[in-house]
Amino acid sequence: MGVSELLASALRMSVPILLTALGAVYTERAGVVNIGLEGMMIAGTFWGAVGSFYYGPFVGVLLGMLAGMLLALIHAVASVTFKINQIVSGVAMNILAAGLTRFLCIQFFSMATTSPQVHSFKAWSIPLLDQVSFLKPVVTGVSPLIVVALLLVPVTYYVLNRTVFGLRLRSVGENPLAADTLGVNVTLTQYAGVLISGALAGLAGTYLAVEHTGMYIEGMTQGRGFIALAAMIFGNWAPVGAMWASFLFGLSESISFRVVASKIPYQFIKMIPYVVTLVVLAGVIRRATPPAADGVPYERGGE
Amino acid sequence: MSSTTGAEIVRLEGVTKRFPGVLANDRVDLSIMGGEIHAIVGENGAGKSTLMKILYGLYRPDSGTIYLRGAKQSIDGPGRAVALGIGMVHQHFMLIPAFTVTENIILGHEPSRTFLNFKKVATHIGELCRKYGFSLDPGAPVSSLSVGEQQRVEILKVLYRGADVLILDEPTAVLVPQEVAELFNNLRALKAAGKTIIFISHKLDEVLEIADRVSVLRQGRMVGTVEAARTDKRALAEMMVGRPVLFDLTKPQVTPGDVLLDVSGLTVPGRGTRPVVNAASFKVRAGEVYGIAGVEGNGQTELIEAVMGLRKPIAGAVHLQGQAATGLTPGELRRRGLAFIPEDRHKRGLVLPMTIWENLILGFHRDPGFSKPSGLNLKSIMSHSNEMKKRFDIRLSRLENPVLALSGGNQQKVILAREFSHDPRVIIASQPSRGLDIGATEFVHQQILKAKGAGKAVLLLSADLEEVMSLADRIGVIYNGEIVAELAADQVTPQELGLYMTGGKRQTREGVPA
Amino acid sequence: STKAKRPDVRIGLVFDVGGRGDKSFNDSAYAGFEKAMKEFDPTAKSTDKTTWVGKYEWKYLEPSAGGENREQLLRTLAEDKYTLVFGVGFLFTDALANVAKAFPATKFALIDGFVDKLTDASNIVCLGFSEHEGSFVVGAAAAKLSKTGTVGFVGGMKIPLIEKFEAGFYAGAKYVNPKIKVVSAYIGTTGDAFKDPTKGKELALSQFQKDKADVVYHASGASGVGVFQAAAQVKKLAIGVDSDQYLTAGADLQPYIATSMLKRVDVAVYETIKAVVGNTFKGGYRTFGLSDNGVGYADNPGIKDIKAALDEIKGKVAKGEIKVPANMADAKKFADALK
Amino acid sequence: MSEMTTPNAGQAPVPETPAPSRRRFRLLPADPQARRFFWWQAATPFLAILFASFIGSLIMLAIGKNPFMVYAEMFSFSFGRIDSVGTILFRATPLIFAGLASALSFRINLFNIGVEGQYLIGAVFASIVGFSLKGLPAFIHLPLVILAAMLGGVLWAWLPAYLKVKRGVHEVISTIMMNYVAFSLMHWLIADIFIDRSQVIGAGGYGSPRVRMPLIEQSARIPTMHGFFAHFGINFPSHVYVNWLLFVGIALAGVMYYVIWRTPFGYEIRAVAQNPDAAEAAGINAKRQMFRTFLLSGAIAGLVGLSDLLAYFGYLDIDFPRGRGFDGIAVALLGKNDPFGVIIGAVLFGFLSRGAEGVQVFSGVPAEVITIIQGVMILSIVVAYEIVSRYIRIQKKKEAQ
Ligand SMILES: Nc1ncnc2c1ncn2[C@@H]1O[C@H](COP(=O)(O)OP(=O)(O)OP(=O)(O)O)[C@@H](O)[C@H]1O
Ligand SMILES: Nc1ncnc2c1ncn2[C@@H]1O[C@H](COP(=O)(O)OP(=O)(O)OP(=O)(O)O)[C@@H](O)[C@H]1O
Ligand SMILES: [Mg+2]
Ligand SMILES: [Mg+2]
Repeated sequence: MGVSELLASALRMSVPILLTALGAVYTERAGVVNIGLEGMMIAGTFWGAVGSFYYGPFVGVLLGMLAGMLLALIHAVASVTFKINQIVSGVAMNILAAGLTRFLCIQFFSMATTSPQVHSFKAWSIPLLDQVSFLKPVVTGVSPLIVVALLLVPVTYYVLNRTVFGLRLRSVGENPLAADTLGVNVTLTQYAGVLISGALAGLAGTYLAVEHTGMYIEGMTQGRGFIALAAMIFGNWAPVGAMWASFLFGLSESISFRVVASKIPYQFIKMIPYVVTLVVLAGVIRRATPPAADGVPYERGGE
Repeated sequence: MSSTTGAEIVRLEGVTKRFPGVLANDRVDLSIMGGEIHAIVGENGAGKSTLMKILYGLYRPDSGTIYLRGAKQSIDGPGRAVALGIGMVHQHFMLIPAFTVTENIILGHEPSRTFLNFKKVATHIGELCRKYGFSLDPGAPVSSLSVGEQQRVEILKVLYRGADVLILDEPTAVLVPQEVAELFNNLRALKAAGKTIIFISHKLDEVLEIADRVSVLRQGRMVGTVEAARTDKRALAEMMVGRPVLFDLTKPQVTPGDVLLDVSGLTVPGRGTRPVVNAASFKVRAGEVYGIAGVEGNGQTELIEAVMGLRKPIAGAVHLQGQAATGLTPGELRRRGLAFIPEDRHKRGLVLPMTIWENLILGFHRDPGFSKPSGLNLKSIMSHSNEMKKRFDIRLSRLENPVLALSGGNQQKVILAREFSHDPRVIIASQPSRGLDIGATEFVHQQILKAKGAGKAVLLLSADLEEVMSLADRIGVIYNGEIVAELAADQVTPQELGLYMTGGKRQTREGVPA
Repeated sequence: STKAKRPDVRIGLVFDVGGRGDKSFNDSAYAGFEKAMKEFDPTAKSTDKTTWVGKYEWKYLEPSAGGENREQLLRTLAEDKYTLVFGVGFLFTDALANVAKAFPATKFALIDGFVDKLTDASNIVCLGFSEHEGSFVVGAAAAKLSKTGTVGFVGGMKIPLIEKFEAGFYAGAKYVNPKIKVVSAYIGTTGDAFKDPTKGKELALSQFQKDKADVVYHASGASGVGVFQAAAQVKKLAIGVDSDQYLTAGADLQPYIATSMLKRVDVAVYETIKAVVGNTFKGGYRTFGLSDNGVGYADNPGIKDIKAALDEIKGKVAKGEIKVPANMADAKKFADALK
Repeated sequence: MSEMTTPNAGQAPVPETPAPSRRRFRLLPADPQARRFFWWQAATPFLAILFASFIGSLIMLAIGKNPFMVYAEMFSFSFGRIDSVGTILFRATPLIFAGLASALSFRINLFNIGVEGQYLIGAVFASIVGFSLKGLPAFIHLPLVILAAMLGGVLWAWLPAYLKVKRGVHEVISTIMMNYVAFSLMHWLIADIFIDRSQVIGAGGYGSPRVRMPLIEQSARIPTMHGFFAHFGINFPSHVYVNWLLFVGIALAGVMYYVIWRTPFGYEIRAVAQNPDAAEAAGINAKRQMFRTFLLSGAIAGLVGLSDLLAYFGYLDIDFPRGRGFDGIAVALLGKNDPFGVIIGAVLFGFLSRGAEGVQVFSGVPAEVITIIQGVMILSIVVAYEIVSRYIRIQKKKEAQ
């Protein structure tokens, strides 16, 4: 009984990480490092709440994704078109997002740090599965966005490996020069990758605000954008791997809620996801193979 | 497609392309007939690649016209070239190692705009393979293929796009002889199917073997086009260089002294199971130039990196001036009198954005002469730099300029100046004249011989047989990571050397010093 | 700066990190501020979103996200000749003491904090609350509402101030049912803990599901929204804090909010402004407890049936018949004495 | 393999756009072309600041404020009052250290995003040494505290540096993780281990003991610079906390400049940054140099918190200011990784934060508008540098023909 509730909690905690990690897969497979995902997630929390407050959760999702994409667009312009360092641009995105949301929150809600309560989606119960008592906590009262996030895993896999867009996206991340000479529009493809990552990070933020909490609160992402990057790396730049990694991080987070009574100081429990990330990076990353041109701005030779 | 056979298919008129400081192509005219194999030769930097990149739309010419099948064309990008039936295989493969053969082939030219249907594509690729006698597994990742197979993928890529005109830029430079033979078989099959092939190579024997006609470029200009059947190597070489070749360098007569560099049984692991360098052994004495000849990709790079401490050998030993030097860092080796002229000066030799004077002291910046306890001794560095500038005739405007502002030859002189100025005992020179023009090349050669005359031991690696034969006293031939022969330079013919280099012949074990 | 004629009485208020909209502490302070403004200066017009000018001038400020400019903000208000300046929260303690020394003509009110050696003549008044007393009553309510025999407490930041809530709640629950189990958890050790509803929700869910609690009391600022959501999700009960959270919650959450422990920061703010306006300001210390309705509990539908019992307990505490412990050590002793 | 996720591996590092015109012997380049380019590059930050202010103006217009009035208020509040000037310098002090720490790591092409965590741990170390050693004279105690802070920074930089060099873990991810671990560790140390238990609740249950470490001994406090400035007729009021760490920061910038441009150590940093392969072949141990530079960056980062800790609060509590590390990144970018540029950037940020208070109180413009301006400024500055250097490249190409 406790186990299945723990799983349900882990699932809830891993969804924002998973969505953002999937976004990170898109952008990094296109060769653009997007450390601004945290900021895009923050934008998603705020705009998701705004949209949902005024027009309901569907508009919330739409606005949240658009806000993430808008920041992603700035990142793409800076790092793809102007070829400035992608980390620098990403850091700037994070600062910008934090300042903007605080400012806009005051403008929209006359409050600096929170929105009023907003509308959420109607929770779902997965038919049939909700009859199994062990699974009950996991499959009842499920946010539709959780289902969407889980569906996006095979979708992403399919898009990357079975579509023309995916092939081109990957080629640009592996060898943009080759892709360019073969007629792939490197700039456009990288923009697409970055924008998708922004949309998914925005969706992740929307999930946090609209579905998980029911309101926007400043700083509610709590660094999950960075954890998502780590999950993507841990997951070897692939959607299914990212899913398991996200679940691991979600699980470690939800375990941290449940061992409060233990003797381990609370602060150490809070460290778990970050320490897990470090351990995983130190031990596992050597097996991992990032796209060959990841993080390297592509500059056409010659002219 | 065979309709074009025999008629002129490509015509370039007055093509000019200028790069900063270089006239890469100077009013070049060229005519290619349909269905022929047309070779283009010329020295490094003659403008061959530039001309082909213009035809393929990678560069826009500054002036000049391109005609295809008689019609004037403006080729503004590779996409346009492909649409016109032109395909290009670069010397440096444009492949994505992480992708499968099929993915590499269809990229940018997918059969549908949305979803990938690998089954359908696979049959198409299978047909192409059968037609031209290629053997390839379409599902294999390219990273698992041999160099020859990778090249076949490149050619398939071009064919898949329906090219009639195939440009191959130095396709054989990276191939072992068997692979060259197989490539030539493929090319003949293509020609038989009516394809036109433009073939760039530095290897005149190959050119004469496979080409119908040969065009020669020299310093950006078209010298002329000849029928392969009506010319020979010597004539071609003379056209390329503009004067009789094999200029005689007067090797100073020096009696070899002590063994200064002793490499024994050096083995370096490769990516697969086979080591890239397999028990390589040789000795270089004072006052001697020891050449290592070999087709590129036979382990030379790894061998030198292992000697230099840049790569870890799994077996074997290096002795420098009689002392064990295996596993020392490059810094320690340099302090013990080893100098290093790397094969890729941009990668290993220079820090391009840093100034010329800074590059002139790279690695010696902690020498007491250049650094005081309080920091760099700029006064002595500047006077040293000025001296080097004079001694090595480095043409520069200001020592404070970044070294990337220099021409290739002068960049190489910066490296020579740096490496020779500290009175090394042993010099490792890897492809020292690569990419240099004739003047700079001669300067480099003179410096090497001067070092020999001064009693230094020189280890020379070069892909250029003439260079090795004219500079070295003894030549070790490397093939497949092994030193397969060791020969006296004045007692060997290029033909014999070539045979060793291509694995056609090897000395018995006793011939190789243990 | 150079504005022409400015009102003689100017009231300034600096929020704590979290600012307006936390639905508890800061909002409560704002409510008192607004109430005073409406009552004493009904014609005041907003010049921007944070300043009103009428007979008097009213302004509130929010510190930077890290809160390190608290002192600068207090000082700028004092320099600008504000009559009364509030520091909302005990984190203002040092800053407010410093600034007050430099501006003897300005009056300062410090909520929840303690500055040493104040007298009636001081220009600082410390406004304190007997949160443990209010928490005691809602603890009793929780015990009466609980069917499982387990109730929960979710604290925000793990600091002695919040422990005061926990101690009162614990003692109150044990007072009603000495056998009751009280589980408790804290969200964090930083100010962020007051704005982390994600964690608030998961902690509460854990208490509801794993520990079988059926009433959970939170003292965690904005994080409490998560606690309410958890209650709604599992259809159990939650108890709010600081202000009447039933009123500000959405309709979907209201059925699950049994009551709230009221910490009448609004009353304290209002009373202090009233004193300044009426020229009766006195420095020193002022405590708001059950007896003067400075703390209390909200009369929500969820406690309709037990209201009489709660009022009785409240009366006992107010009269001093029950001495409510203010820290956990004392609370344990209190519970042991009941056995 | 180990370098696989390094951004712009093998490329000229972006924070340090190859600026051949940077002169070290004369103030200005000798030849006219280089001099022209020098001025263009010098002008870029100002263009970017203008652009960011323009965006800020749009936002102010959107909320119905007159941007000219707001900027005027900002300037008069910041420079029209002596205490504002002092406050700007005080706010700049930690940013100088943070900027120098970031700039140093950027110089060798590493992204130390972990300045944040490193300075918090540095502050923890400094605090412990500051309150636990008693009875020492200031000239011993203070240096010990400073050393402890540096040690803390180094310690926190060590793991990411090690992971980078030995395991190829990208330093950006690892330092971000280290930041989170640092927050938690610091809070544990303050709340559970070193909490000052001597604090009392006021009689009648007033207030709450703060979650903080014990007060730092007077012998470890940094004196203010008021006496020094008084010599120049500048009399800062007592609520200004400008202290000698400002001087230390400026001196450190000078030292860093010298080290980078005039010593073998700095030479190696630059060589490794621009071409690690060539540096390696020339006998420089690139990884060791990266490792050392990263630790050094951590050591400087350790100093970031001292100005607040030793000159202002006098104790370390759980609300100790955060975010200085991220501001430091911005300051380093603004200053183009030049130590003196960092000082200018830090003062600019000090001005923005002080000005934000002014406009917040007197113009009713939310302070966040200023944060947005900061974010836009970072972005526009890097973009402006890129555009200008690209323009220069094109010009050079043209003129070379
Ligand atoms: N992108 C470029 N920018 C500047 N100069 C270039 C560029 N490409 C080539 N060059 C210069 O143009 C000249 C012709 O180069 P090109 O590559 O065409 O020679 P090549 O005949 O192919 O030589 P190789 O035998 O070495 O391949 C050389 O001097 C070279 O340095
Ligand atoms: N961007 C460039 N700027 C200056 N010189 C260049 C540039 N690109 C290439 N070169 C020079 O051009 C010469 C030829 O370059 P390289 O062999 O790499 O290319 P290529 O000859 O065009 O290609 P391929 O290998 O297909 O023949 C080299 O000497 C190189 O230094
Ligand atoms: Mg070429
Ligand atoms: Mg070439």
